Amino acid sequence: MAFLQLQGIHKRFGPVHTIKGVDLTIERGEFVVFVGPSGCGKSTLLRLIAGLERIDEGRLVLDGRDITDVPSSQRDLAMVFQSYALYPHMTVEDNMSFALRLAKADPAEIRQKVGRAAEILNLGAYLKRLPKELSGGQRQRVAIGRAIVRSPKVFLFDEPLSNLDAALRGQTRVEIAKLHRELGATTIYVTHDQVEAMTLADRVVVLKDGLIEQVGSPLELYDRPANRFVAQFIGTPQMNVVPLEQTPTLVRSEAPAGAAGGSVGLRPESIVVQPAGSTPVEASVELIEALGAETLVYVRTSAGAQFAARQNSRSTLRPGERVSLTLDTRQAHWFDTAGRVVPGRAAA
Amino acid sequence: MAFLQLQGIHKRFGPVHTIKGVDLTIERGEFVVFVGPSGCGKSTLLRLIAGLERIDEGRLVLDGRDITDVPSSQRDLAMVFQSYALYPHMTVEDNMSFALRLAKADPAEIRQKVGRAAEILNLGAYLKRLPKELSGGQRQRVAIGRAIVRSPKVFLFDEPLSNLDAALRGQTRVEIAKLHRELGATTIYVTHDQVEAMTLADRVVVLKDGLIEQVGSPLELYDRPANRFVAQFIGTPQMNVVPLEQTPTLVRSEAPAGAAGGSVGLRPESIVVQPAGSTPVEASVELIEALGAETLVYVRTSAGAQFAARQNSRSTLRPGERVSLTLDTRQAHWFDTAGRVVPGRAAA
Amino acid sequence: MSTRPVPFDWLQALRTVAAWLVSLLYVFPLIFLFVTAFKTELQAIEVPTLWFFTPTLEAFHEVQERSDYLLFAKNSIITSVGSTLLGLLLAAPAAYAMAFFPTQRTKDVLMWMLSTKFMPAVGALVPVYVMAQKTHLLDSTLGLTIVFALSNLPIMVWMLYSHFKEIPHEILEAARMDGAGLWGEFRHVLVPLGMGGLASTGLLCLVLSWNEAFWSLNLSAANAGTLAALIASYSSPEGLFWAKLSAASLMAIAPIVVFGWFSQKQLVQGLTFGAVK
Amino acid sequence: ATELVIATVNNGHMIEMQKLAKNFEAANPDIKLKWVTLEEGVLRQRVTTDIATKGGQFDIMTIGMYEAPIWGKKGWLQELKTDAAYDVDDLLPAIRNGLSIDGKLFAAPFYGESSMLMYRKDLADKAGVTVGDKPTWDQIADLAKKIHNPKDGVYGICLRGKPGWGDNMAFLSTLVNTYGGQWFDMSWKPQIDSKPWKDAITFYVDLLKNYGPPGSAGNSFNEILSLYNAGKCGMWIDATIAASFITDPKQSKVADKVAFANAPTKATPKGANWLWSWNLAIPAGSKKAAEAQKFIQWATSKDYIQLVAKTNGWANVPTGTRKSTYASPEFQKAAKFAAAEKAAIDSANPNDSTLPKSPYVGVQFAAIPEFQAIGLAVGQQMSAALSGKSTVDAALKASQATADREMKKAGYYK
Amino acid sequence: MSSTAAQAAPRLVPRLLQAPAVVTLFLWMIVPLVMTLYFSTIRYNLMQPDQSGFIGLANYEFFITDPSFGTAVVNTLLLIGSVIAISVVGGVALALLVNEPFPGRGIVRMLLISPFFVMPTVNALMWKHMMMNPIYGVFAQIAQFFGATPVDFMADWPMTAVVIMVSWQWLPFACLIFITALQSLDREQMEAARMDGATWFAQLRYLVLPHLARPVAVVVMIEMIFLLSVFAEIFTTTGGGPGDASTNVAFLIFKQALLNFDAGVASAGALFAVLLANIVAIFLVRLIGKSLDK
Ligand SMILES: Nc1ncnc2c1ncn2[C@@H]1O[C@H](COP(=O)(O)OP(=O)(O)OP(=O)(O)O)[C@@H](O)[C@H]1O
Ligand SMILES: Nc1ncnc2c1ncn2[C@@H]1O[C@H](COP(=O)(O)OP(=O)(O)OP(=O)(O)O)[C@@H](O)[C@H]1O
Ligand SMILES: [Mg+2]
Ligand SMILES: [Mg+2]
Repeated sequence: MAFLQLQGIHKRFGPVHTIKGVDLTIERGEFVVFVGPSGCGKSTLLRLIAGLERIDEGRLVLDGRDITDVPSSQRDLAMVFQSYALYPHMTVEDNMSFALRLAKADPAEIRQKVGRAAEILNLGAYLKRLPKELSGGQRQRVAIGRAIVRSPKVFLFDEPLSNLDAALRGQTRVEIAKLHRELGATTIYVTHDQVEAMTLADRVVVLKDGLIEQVGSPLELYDRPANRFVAQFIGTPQMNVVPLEQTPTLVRSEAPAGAAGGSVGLRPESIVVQPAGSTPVEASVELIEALGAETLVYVRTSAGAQFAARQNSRSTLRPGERVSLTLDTRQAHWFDTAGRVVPGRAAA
Repeated sequence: MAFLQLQGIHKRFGPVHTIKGVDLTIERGEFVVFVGPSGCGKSTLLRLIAGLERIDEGRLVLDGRDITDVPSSQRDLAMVFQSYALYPHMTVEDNMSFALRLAKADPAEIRQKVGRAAEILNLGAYLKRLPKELSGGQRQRVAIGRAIVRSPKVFLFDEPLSNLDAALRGQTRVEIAKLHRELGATTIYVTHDQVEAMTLADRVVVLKDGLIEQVGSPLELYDRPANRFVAQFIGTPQMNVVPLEQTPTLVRSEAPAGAAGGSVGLRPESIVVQPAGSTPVEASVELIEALGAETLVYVRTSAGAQFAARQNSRSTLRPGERVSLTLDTRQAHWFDTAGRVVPGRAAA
Repeated sequence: MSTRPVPFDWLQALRTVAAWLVSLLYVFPLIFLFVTAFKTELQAIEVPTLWFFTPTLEAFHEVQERSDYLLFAKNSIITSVGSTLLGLLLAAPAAYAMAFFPTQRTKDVLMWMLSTKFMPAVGALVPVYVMAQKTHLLDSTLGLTIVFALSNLPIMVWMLYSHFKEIPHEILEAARMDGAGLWGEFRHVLVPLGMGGLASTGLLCLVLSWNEAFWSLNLSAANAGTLAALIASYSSPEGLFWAKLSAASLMAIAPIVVFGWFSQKQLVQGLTFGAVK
Repeated sequence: ATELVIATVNNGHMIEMQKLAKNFEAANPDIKLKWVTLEEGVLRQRVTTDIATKGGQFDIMTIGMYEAPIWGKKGWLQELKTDAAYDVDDLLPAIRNGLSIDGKLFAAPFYGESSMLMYRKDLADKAGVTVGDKPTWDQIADLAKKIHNPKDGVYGICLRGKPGWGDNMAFLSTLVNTYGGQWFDMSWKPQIDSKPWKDAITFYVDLLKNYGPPGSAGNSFNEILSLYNAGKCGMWIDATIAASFITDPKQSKVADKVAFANAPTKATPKGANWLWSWNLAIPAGSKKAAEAQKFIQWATSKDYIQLVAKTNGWANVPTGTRKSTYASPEFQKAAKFAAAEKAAIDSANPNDSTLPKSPYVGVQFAAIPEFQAIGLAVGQQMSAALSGKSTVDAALKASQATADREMKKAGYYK
Repeated sequence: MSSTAAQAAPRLVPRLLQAPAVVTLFLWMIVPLVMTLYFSTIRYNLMQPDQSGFIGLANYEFFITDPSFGTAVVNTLLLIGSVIAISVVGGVALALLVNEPFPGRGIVRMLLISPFFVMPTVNALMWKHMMMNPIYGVFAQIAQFFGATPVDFMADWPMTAVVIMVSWQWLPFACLIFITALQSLDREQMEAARMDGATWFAQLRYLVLPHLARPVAVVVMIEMIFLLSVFAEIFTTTGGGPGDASTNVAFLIFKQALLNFDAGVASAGALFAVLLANIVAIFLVRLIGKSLDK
């Protein structure tokens, strides 16, 4: 049975229609990640679920109970706010133990839970500090800590790791995954980080402009995006989407009928940069980004199409150099004029 | 001549010694990125440069002029705050134009500059909103916009893109690079994002606990880290650093003398996972992270060493499966007991 | 640790001097009052003003002998503390609701509340007197407490409203998410964060009640009079009364000033830094 | 025990009574006294509201000579029935008349006063002027001119200027009276625009402008008392009670330099000095009338005066109420001003205080309810004239108009 | 992102929270109001309770045709206007002065707000006699010291004197509110402004003052109410004079209510004051209302 159901949810801020009818069913214990461009309504949706904003239209059902109008404090959710919202007058320790103290938990248990959370989050040394004496990342960690000391029915995380360094982020991500496994609490997680989305999610929900674009497992979205938007949104660097007319005839010839006048999407790893003249697709290098383990090569074909190619080695190329491209159309995505995916010939 | 010089800078917050003597020289027009774990003092350093905190010890020289005690408003810097610090009672437009209005710039010019920034940052639709009516990412963009409408001597960015989605982040990153190229303003940029650090920086400064660990170009740091900390900090997923005694004899035999009792570092791409039995290094799979284009395989050898391997294809492995590893020691980093880098035999 | 010496801050020095100068000048009349209280009546009218003299407690003795200062002080404390508490009890929830759950009508309600104070007290004397008499609240501290609380209520709601508005919503929301009910939210977040506002509102109400002379005089007789009523027996009797008036005034305002000293800390709390980004 | 709530005015004699009331309580253990001491103006507002709304908060009220006849007539006060020991005939007739209606006494006088001239003998001597017992205003003006010496901080004459029917108008009424004027004629028409008023006020304004202290428009009894005690006034015409203060070396720098004379006169001696008394009365509704009566008898008795004399000396007894007080040789010896005061009080007659016949009772006021408002309004105009904000003519005209308005509203005439 | 409008919590709760305050205030308002309305239409002099009866609008007419009425209205507005202006401007200035830490800040702050603790009567007497008396007042002594003629405030500048006294009392109130409000001004915003090159003055103009908009609104409205009914100070110092130079509407009502004991006219006057207050309030709301719901 569905644990959390969002039914036709709408939200307006005055004239601004922010959530335009969201239907979603989340199973008990599921880890759902919300992604979407900045301003698409992720936080708002979270806040609606949390009961911090009034739902203008639609219903919210938790565990079979209509909670559309139940006050936040009775919903048994824990939330990490995008803006932290720490209690400025409480120390780190008090911030984290607040919910437990409210719930009249046993002091020993509180101490133990807070201690554990502080350890996970590397906050041990800061327990007696006030929020204003912390760095940005430390504050964010306190916000996380405040949520994870509790054992709620549902966890809501709003970009919880955005201000952490890579190492700590990886570490905390693992801890969140572990926590999820241990507690089995249903979790809704907003992030802009692809790695987080791909590694944590049971299902990813892609939002755009207050509407759900696609829901599916991470690899489903990666491999079978429903439309151009999702295709480009999932995966970094983003998929190269090029109007068909700018692509080499070779590619064009493989396009399914439905994609006529549309475009083709090729992930950067489907594009191989080769010495000039080795293939008929000529291009010039525009920019090289050496990321250490891999290198991104941005090229522009003579037809004006721009491609980013991913390469697993260092490159000696220089901007302006002439190169040839191999485009691996086996993994191409085809889009019609409206941006909808059109199945490739092979599939058809 | 050095443009901005930090000489022996110290900062204490009461008993907390946050910046413990930083010396750094930044050239005119350089793009310097600060990285380091959360709480290491990046923001503090930025705030010291900005003149928002008093320098307890040391000197700050800008363009040959000692500005240690010059008030912020006279330093001609623009800063993006980690916490945004938007003016809550001003609309987005007013927030962005504030500095220009103060400088009594021509209204037409103001309009043009704000318009341009809003366009870059996708804020066009929100110009008349108040900060509280914006999403987290939108607020962050306003904070960026506020800085980039100006043409200051020095730009200070404190994790400016942390709340943006991948697409927008890429786009904004490119715009910042472009801006830097156009204006040639010296820029100091704090980030936790490796891609940003690698692609934007002329030089990266790695901080830890209020001290500089290493300064160098991005690839320098990636390829020739000065110590174990930097080695592990730069690159995601982080470098596998394993105590020598846990490594296969094969690896141990290649270790330089100085690394005795120390450890070896291998980047995930130096480790190849192969079918069980194909090499003498036996291991079992612990976790698989499929990121779309690449897959991370976490394995544990029988000696107890943990490795993350990066693979550019999907993997059919399952956790628990037995595999063999090939360790590419040509690209190994060797560390002595104190974590300092020891040159490999080849180099020696 | 060779921390750079903090350079001499001229601005700071200037500010210090200016602030002290201005404040001393500003309270000069009070200083004058204070000094006068320790003079004899004859010294009090000396021109030019005597600044050096042997202080005497004569005036204070006189005041204490003449009237039961303690009774008046007790009444003052009961009525002002009582009305402040009662007022806060009524005003704080209302202000909280208005600040954090505003509706289209909130502003109108606020205005209306204020408008209940538009009627000058003198104009309403007879109705209120009759009301008090009918409810047997004439000359009782309870009656005065209620009247003070009600006449200060609109102001308290306004002030609290304005202070609560300064508290970021998110912090309250976080508490709500942490399972804090209405009371928890109020007790653990609003009160500590709004302390400055609550304290200054409470202080204001306290002062207004303490100084309220009109109702205190008109609704009390022998039992419920407050210090403001006591003062009415020292202003302009026949004969010289400067020292006595000064002494009585000093005694009347001393408790509240001392209380003000103690509430200093609460008044100046600014706590919201670093809470949200 | 029965609790008596007593509203009193905050002047020295009353406060003394409060202290001495211990004796009364000791003698009457079943009566407990509670005091409400208020400044004159507030007391008047307080007791009036209470008695008019039948609030019943006070068992004994201190009321002035102004209220006594008004309230008595309305039946708001209980008649005082005194015993033989009280010797009601010992009360000064002028005072007793003012407090009685149809021969029934409605309030017992606690102390009384009139007005008189208090001048600095030393200054007059220096100027070579002897002030007679009954000076005229012309002599006063002359003397004021002679002793006026602002450089040394001495002003020729200090007179009330602060607006209020009990403030500047108390004095000005007597001045107008002696100039031959009145408040209302027999048909209750205000007479403020008449010639005597104009002459009197012109004289007053000129006098104070030339020989008065700055700030006269804000001065009333207390302000002038301070000035006088500090040695800044050459002359002062005001309440006889002032005499005891300015001759008290503890309060006054000029205690030994003052002399007294009757209030100055001009066209007629009638109403040249006022008559006032503070009295104790029992509101009609009081349920503790018997006990209240008992206390009032005690507080206004000869014995009480003896008690004060015994405790504080004869110089401090409440005066202006009883013939026996003035007859006492000890008092005459102790109070330099005794004779002057008795003469002043005896000469005042509230029922006949103006040269033309008047319909009202009162020397420096008219005992009608409307008088307070009229008095204040006129007082304000007079202070405007004094301060130069308006001319005497304009002020009088405005006053007349206001008074006319009030009288019309109250229905005295159409 | 914070929602200002709706919240998910049932709307009933906020209403319940407001109810006690609203209901008690309503009762406290409506009973006297109805009685006052009634009194204002009958002949009702406390001193003459025997003469009574419905007289229509005669009380209003009498009040409004008072020769001092025009002056009183003007003086009322003048008093409200100048005291509010003085206390807001002065209050902001003083609050700013003591906002940054300096030695003895606590004491200075306390000194500055203590005049507010002084009872109005004491305040009035103190100013009239100790400060402004043209002979022995402090001002006079200072003037004489410099060889100038002392100003006779009560006679020559009665309204100014009243304004000074009332301002002296109310400025600290404004100051107190502003001091408290300044505490919640976000430090990082100020820093951002400094980075934007804002001078001290610009920070004041663009950040501090907008931040103080709501407290200013509160101060203005609250002071308006108290100033509208100032009469004790006037009664004790100038008695409304000289002439009617310092008479305001409240004093006029006071005269009717407590000197003339005419409850009828006083009621009419009180209702007129309500009307006047509403007019002023509407005007003020126009002026400052926007800052309330920020
Ligand atoms: N006002 C303060 N009082 C005490 N300690 C402080 C204060 N401000 C910062 N610190 C401490 O100084 C250290 C450095 O803080 P800073 O904000 O510079 O870190 P950061 O490198 O920017 O971290 P992050 O990546 O999390 O933003 C932190 O450990 C922090 O707790
Ligand atoms: N109070 C408000 N008034 C008006 N518009 C609002 C309000 N709050 C949010 N919005 C708008 O609603 C949209 C969705 O906001 P939301 O915060 O949910 O975005 P988000 O998906 O969380 O974005 P981000 O990734 O930037 O945090 C945004 O365009 C925002 O501008
Ligand atoms: Mg968001
Ligand atoms: Mg930081």
